Amino acid sequence: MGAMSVDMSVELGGLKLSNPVLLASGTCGYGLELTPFLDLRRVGGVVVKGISLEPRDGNPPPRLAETPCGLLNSIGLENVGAERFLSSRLPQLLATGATVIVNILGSSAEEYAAIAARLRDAEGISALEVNISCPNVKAGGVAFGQDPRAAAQVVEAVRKEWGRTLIVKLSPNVTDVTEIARAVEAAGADAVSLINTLLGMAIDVEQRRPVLANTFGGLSGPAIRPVAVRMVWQTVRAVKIPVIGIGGIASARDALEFLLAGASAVQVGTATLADPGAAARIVEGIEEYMARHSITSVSGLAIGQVPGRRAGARFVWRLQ
Amino acid sequence: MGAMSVDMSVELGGLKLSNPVLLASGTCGYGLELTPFLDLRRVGGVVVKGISLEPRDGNPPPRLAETPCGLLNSIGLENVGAERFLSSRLPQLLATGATVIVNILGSSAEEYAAIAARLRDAEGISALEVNISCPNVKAGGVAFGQDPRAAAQVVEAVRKEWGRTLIVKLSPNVTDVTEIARAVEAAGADAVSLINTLLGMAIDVEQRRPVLANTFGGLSGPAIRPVAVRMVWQTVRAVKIPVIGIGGIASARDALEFLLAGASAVQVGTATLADPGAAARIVEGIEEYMARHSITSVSGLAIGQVPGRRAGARFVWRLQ
Amino acid sequence: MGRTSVSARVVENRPIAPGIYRMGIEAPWADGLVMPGQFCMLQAACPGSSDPLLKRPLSVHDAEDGVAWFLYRVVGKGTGLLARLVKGDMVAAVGPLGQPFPSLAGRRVVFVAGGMGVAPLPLLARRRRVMKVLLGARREEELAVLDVLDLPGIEVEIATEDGSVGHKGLVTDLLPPFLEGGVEAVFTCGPMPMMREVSRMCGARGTACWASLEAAMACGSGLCMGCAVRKAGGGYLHVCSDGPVVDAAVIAWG
Amino acid sequence: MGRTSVSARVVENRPIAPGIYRMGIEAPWADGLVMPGQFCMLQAACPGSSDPLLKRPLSVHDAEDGVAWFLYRVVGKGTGLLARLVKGDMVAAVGPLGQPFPSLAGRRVVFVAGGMGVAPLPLLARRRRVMKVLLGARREEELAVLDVLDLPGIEVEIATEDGSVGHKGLVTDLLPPFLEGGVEAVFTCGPMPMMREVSRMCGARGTACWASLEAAMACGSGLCMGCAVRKAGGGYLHVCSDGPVVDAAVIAWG
Ligand SMILES: Cc1cc2nc3c(=O)[nH]c(=O)nc-3n(C[C@H](O)[C@H](O)[C@H](O)COP(=O)(O)OP(=O)(O)OC[C@H]3O[C@@H](n4cnc5c(N)ncnc54)[C@H](O)[C@@H]3O)c2cc1C
Ligand SMILES: Cc1cc2nc3c(=O)[nH]c(=O)nc-3n(C[C@H](O)[C@H](O)[C@H](O)COP(=O)(O)OP(=O)(O)OC[C@H]3O[C@@H](n4cnc5c(N)ncnc54)[C@H](O)[C@@H]3O)c2cc1C
Ligand SMILES: Cc1cc2nc3c(=O)[nH]c(=O)nc-3n(C[C@H](O)[C@H](O)[C@H](O)COP(=O)(O)O)c2cc1C
Ligand SMILES: Cc1cc2nc3c(=O)[nH]c(=O)nc-3n(C[C@H](O)[C@H](O)[C@H](O)COP(=O)(O)O)c2cc1C
Ligand code: FES
Ligand code: FES
Repeated sequence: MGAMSVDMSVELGGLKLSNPVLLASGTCGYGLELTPFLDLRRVGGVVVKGISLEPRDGNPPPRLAETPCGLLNSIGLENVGAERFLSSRLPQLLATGATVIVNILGSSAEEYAAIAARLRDAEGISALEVNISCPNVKAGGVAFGQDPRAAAQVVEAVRKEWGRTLIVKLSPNVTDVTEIARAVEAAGADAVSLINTLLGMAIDVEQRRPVLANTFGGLSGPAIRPVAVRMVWQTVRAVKIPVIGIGGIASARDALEFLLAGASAVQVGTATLADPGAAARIVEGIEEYMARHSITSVSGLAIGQVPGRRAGARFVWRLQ
Repeated sequence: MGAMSVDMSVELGGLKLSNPVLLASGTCGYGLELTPFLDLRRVGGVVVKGISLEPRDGNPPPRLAETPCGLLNSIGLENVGAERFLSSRLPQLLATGATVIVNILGSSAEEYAAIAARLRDAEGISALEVNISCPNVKAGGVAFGQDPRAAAQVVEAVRKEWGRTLIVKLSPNVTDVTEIARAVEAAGADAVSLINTLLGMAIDVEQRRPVLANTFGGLSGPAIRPVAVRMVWQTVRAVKIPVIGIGGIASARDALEFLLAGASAVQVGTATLADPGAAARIVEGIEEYMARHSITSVSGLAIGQVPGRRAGARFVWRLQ
Repeated sequence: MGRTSVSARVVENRPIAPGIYRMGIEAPWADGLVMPGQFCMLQAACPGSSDPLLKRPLSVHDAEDGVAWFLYRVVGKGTGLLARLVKGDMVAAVGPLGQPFPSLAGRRVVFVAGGMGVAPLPLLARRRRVMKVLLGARREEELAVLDVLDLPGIEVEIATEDGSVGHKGLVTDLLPPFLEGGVEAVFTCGPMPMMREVSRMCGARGTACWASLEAAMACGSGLCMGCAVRKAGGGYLHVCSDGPVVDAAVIAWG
Repeated sequence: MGRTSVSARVVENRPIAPGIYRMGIEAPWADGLVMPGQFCMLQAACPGSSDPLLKRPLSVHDAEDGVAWFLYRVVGKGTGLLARLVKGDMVAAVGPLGQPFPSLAGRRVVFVAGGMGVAPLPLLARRRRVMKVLLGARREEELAVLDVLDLPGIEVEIATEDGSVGHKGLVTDLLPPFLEGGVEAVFTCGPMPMMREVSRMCGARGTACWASLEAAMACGSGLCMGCAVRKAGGGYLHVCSDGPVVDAAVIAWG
C-alpha cells in the first residue's frame, strides 16, 4: 500500500463491512475449511454454503466438470441443514472473528421463511442471502429467480421473519435481470447480489454421455465475468439498493470491473477453489489501486455518477 | 481417416450439405477473405456476415475486447448492404464452389421480409439464416429474439417471401430458449441455429470506462460453450426441426459435444478468427472420431434416441 | 495440519516411461508434516492465463530433504502443462491435503495397486510397514514405473492381463493367499473396479481394507463439496477431506 | 499473397532491452513475399489452453534467410507468453498480412517513429529508400532498441521529452526542415497523437503521408470487421485489410 490511507469499509443495507470483498456461497464451505490459508477477518465477510431447513444429500457424482476458463457444478445444494449449522458450524466460524452471512434456500416461500425464522434467534449472523435460483416446487420446478412474482413472494415471506440485512441473490438465466431486481427491491430486499451460475452442460464425447450425473450444472469462473459485469452494470442503473457483484473474480483487476460498474461490494467464488488465498490478494490489490488512483473510499470507485435509474435491458442496441 | 468410410452429409430442412460443419456469420467475412487459408468446399457451408437492406457503417471503435476464453464484439452489424452483396460479393463466393447461406437482419418484420424478397431472385443462395438478435425498433429496441411473438412475426414475414431453406438464429439472452424455438418452428422455420452471442461487457479499470465504445458487446468463444451445449440439448428435445449448434467450437471434440447433444450440424465462429483453418481441422477430426467409434453417419451421433419432445427448461432441478 | 498454498520451485521433472513423469518440488512440509496417502493440488504457473482453471490432485509420491515428489501420467491439459515444466520453473501447489493411510503400528499390510496406483508407495514404504505389494497391469510396458520406485525391502508380486510378466490374470487373483495367511490389513489404490473387488474380498474375510479413492476435484480442501462418493449407508462423503484414503467398508461400491 | 497459417519454430527470442524482445521464427515467406509494414498474428502455442484466445498482431521487423523477425514490447498476457518462448519452441503464426508501405521508387522518404514504431524499420530500410529516421522517446532508456536496429546507411535524428538525448522536445519538432526541404513522402508509425500531428503537418504542406495504424484485432484477415478506424469522409476502414499502412489523409484523426 502507498502512503495514502484508503477507507475500504462499505455499508450494505445497514450492514457495515471492513472491506468490500466477500467469500461467495458454496465456494468457502462453512468458512472453517479455509482457515489454514486465509485469516477470515481479512475479508469483508463469509457467505456460507446454502442452508436448507433439513439436511440435504446433494446430487450423485460426478458433480464437477472443468470447461474453458469455467467450472460446471451440480452439487445439488448438499448441506448439513439449519440445526447442525447452528449447533456445530456457526459457533466455530464466529470464533474466527469472521462476519457471517448465511445463504438460504428452499422449495417454497414458506420454507424460505421457516429457515429465516430458525436463524433469527442465532446470534452473530449479520445478514441472510436468499438464493432464489432454486426450483420452485409449487410452480413445477421453474426457479423462483426466473419469475418476478415468485421471487417477490419469497422475499416478502423472508422479510417478515428477518429484520437484519436481507440480500437477494439473482439468477442470470433470465431475459431481463433488472426486472427481477426491481421486483425483489419492491418486496423489501436491502441489497441484491449477482450473478449466480449460468446454466450449462458438458458432454463426455468418448463416454458419449453428459459429464455431470445431473446433466446440467451451473457455470462459474472467469468465463462468465463479462456476462456478470454487464448484468451488474444494468442492475446498478435499475435499482436504488446496493448491488453486490459476483462472477469470475480472480484478481483485484476483476473485482474493480464490478466496483467501477457501480457494485457496492463483490464476492469471490470459484477463484477460492483454485487458490484458497485469492480473496486476501484481491483486498490488497484494491487498496493498492485506490492509493494509485488517489481514490480514498470504495464508494468513490463507481464510474461517473450513476445517472437517473433506467431499465437496463433497453440499452442494448447494435451488436456484432 | 480409418479404413471405414463415413457419411458426413447432412440434410437441414431440405438443404443437403456435404458435411455438418458451417462457418458462422460474422466470423468469415463474405467468405472470400478465408480462401488463402481454407478451401471453402471442404466445409458444409459458409454463412456470410449479416446483410441488411441498406449498407451499415457499424459501431464506433473499439469494437473488440478479449476476455477469459472469450471475445466481446460490438461490430454493430456493419455490412455492405444487399445490393453490393449481390453484385460484388456473392458471384465471387459462388465461384469458389462454396455452399452459401446468407444471414439477414432488420429492424422490423417488414425489413426482414424485404431483404428476403431481394435475395430470392439471386441464384446460388442455398438458405437464409434469420438473425433475430437485432433490436426491434417498433418494440422499443428489445431484440426480436427475446420475445416469442415478435420472433414468430419476423419468421412468418420472411417465410412468405422465401421458399428455400429458412434457418432462424436464436439469441441465448432469454429465460427459456425453447419457448422461442417452438414459436419460430410454428411460424414456419425449417431449422434453428443457436446460440448467438451472450450479452456482456468489460471495463478498462485503468482508463475507468467500458472497453467497447458501445458499452455492451456479444460474448463468443470457448467460454460460452457450456451454455450453448445446454441450450442446444434443451432445444433438440423441444422442437422437431433440425437444430444447428453454435458456440465456442474450436476442435472436433467441441463440435462433437453439439452433435452428441442432438444437433444436426454445427457452426464454427470465433475459432476461425483465432485460426483461419479451424473448420477444416474440425471436419477431419469428426471423420476420424466416427471411424474410431464405428459410427457410419452423422445422424447416428446423437446420444440415445431423443425421447418424446419435452420442454427443456423444466429439466433443471438441483444445481450447486 | 501444515497445509499451505504456495508457488514452489521445480527441482526436477523428467519422463520415466512413455507419458509418465516424476517431478520434485521444493516443499517445506516434505520432511515431516506430510503423511503417506496425502495429496497436493498442483498447477503449472502460466501468468495471466486461466485455462486450465483449476489445480489437479496428485498423490505425494515421496518426500525427503525438503522436496516433495509426484509420479504422474499425462492425461489431459493440466498434466500436459505440468510435463512441460523444467527445473527452476514455478508450480502452484496447495497441500498436503486429505486423510492418509492409517498408521497400523507393527502390522502386516499388503498393498494392492493398479496402474498409477503405485504413486503413493515410496512414501508409504518409508513411513509405514508394508510387507508386500501386489501390482496389476495390462501389459509389460505399464510396469516401467517399477524401475524408479524406491521400495527398500518390499517384495513386489506382479500380475499382467496378457501374462507377459508374472501371473497371467488380474492382480486380485494374487490376494487370497494373503487373506488366508492372516494379513492384518489391505491397502489399495488403483482403478475403481479393482478396488471394488479388493474391498469385496476383504469384506468377505473380515480383513480391514483401506482404499485411496479418486474423484474429480475443484478445491481439494473441502470447500466445494464437488468430490462426492456415495456411502454404503446413503449420503455422500468427500474424497478430498474424508479421504482420499477411506475405510473401504463405508463406500457404496455400486 | 502467400499468407499462411502455420505452426512455426522459434529460432531465437531474447530480451534486447528491459521488457523488449526480438524473436525470429522460421517462415518460408520471409525471403521474398513479405513487404515492409506488413504484420503477422502470433501466439505462443500452449496445447489445450484457450486463454489467451486470440493471436496478437506484430509488425514484421525484418526478414531474411527464411527467418521472420519481430521486435515487441511485453504489454500483457499475449506478449508475456511470447516472451517465455525459447529456441525450438513452436509459435502459431498467420501472415504476412495487411497493406505495406508503398513502393515509391527512388523517392526521398522520412520515417517518423515513436516508441515501438521503429519495429518495421529494418525491413523497410532493406526494401525501400528511406533517407532519414526521426525518432521520439520520453527518456533515454526508451532508445535502447536503437542498438539492435540494423539500418545500413540511414541517419537517425532523436528527440527526447526530457532532453537526455538529442533534441529536447517532441519528435515532430524535427520534421519541418524536411517538409520544407521537399521530402517527397513521410512514413510514420507510433502513438496516435504523434501520427495525428505528423499527418496534420504533412497535410498542411501537401506532402504525402503514410501512417501505420494500430487497432485491437481478432483475426487480422478481414473476417470480423473488428479493427475499425473512422474515415475522414465517414464510415470505417479496417486496419488489418485496408491497412495497417494507410494514406494518412483518409483517416478521421479526431
Ligand atoms: C486424490 C487423488 C490423487 C491422485 N494422484 C495421482 C497420481 O499420483 N498420479 C497420477 O498420475 N494421477 C493421480 N490422480 C489423477 C489425476 O488427478 C488426473 O489424472 C488429473 O487430474 C488429470 O488432469 P488433466 O488436466 O491432465 O486431464 P483432463 O482429462 O484434461 O482433466 C479434465 C478434468 O477431469 C479431472 N480428472 C481427469 N482424470 C481424473 C482422475 N483420474 N481423477 C480425478 N480427476 C480427474 C481433472 O482434474 C480435470 O478437472 C489423482 C487423483 C486424485 C483425486
Ligand atoms: C498492425 C499492428 C502491428 C503491431 N506491431 C507491433 C510490434 O511490432 N511490436 C510491438 O511491440 N507491438 C506491436 N503492436 C501492438 C501489439 O499488438 C500489442 O502490444 C499486443 O497485442 C498486446 O497484447 P498483450 O496480450 O500482450 O496485451 P494485453 O493488454 O493483455 O492485450 C489485451 C488485448 O488488447 C489488444 N491490444 C493491446 N495493446 C494493443 C495495441 N497497442 N494495439 C492493438 N491491440 C492491442 C491485444 O491484441 C489483446 O486483444 C502492433 C499492433 C498492430 C495492430
Ligand atoms: C461449487 C459451487 C457451489 C455453489 N453453491 C452455491 C450455493 O450453495 N448457493 C448460492 O447462492 N450460490 C452457490 N454457488 C454460486 C457462487 O456463489 C457464485 O454465485 C458463482 O459461482 C459465480 O461466481 P464465481 O464465478 O466467482 O464462482 C456455487 C458455486 C460453485 C462453483
Ligand atoms: C465478430 C463477430 C461478428 C458476428 N456477427 C454476426 C452476424 O452478423 N450475424 C449473426 O447472426 N451472428 C454474428 N455473430 C455470432 C456468431 O455467428 C456466433 O453465433 C457466435 O459468435 C457464437 O459462436 P462462436 O463462439 O463459435 O463464435 C458474430 C460473432 C462475432 C465474434
Ligand atoms: S474437491 Fe472441493 S470439497 Fe472436495
Ligand atoms: S481484425 Fe478482424 S477484420 Fe481486422
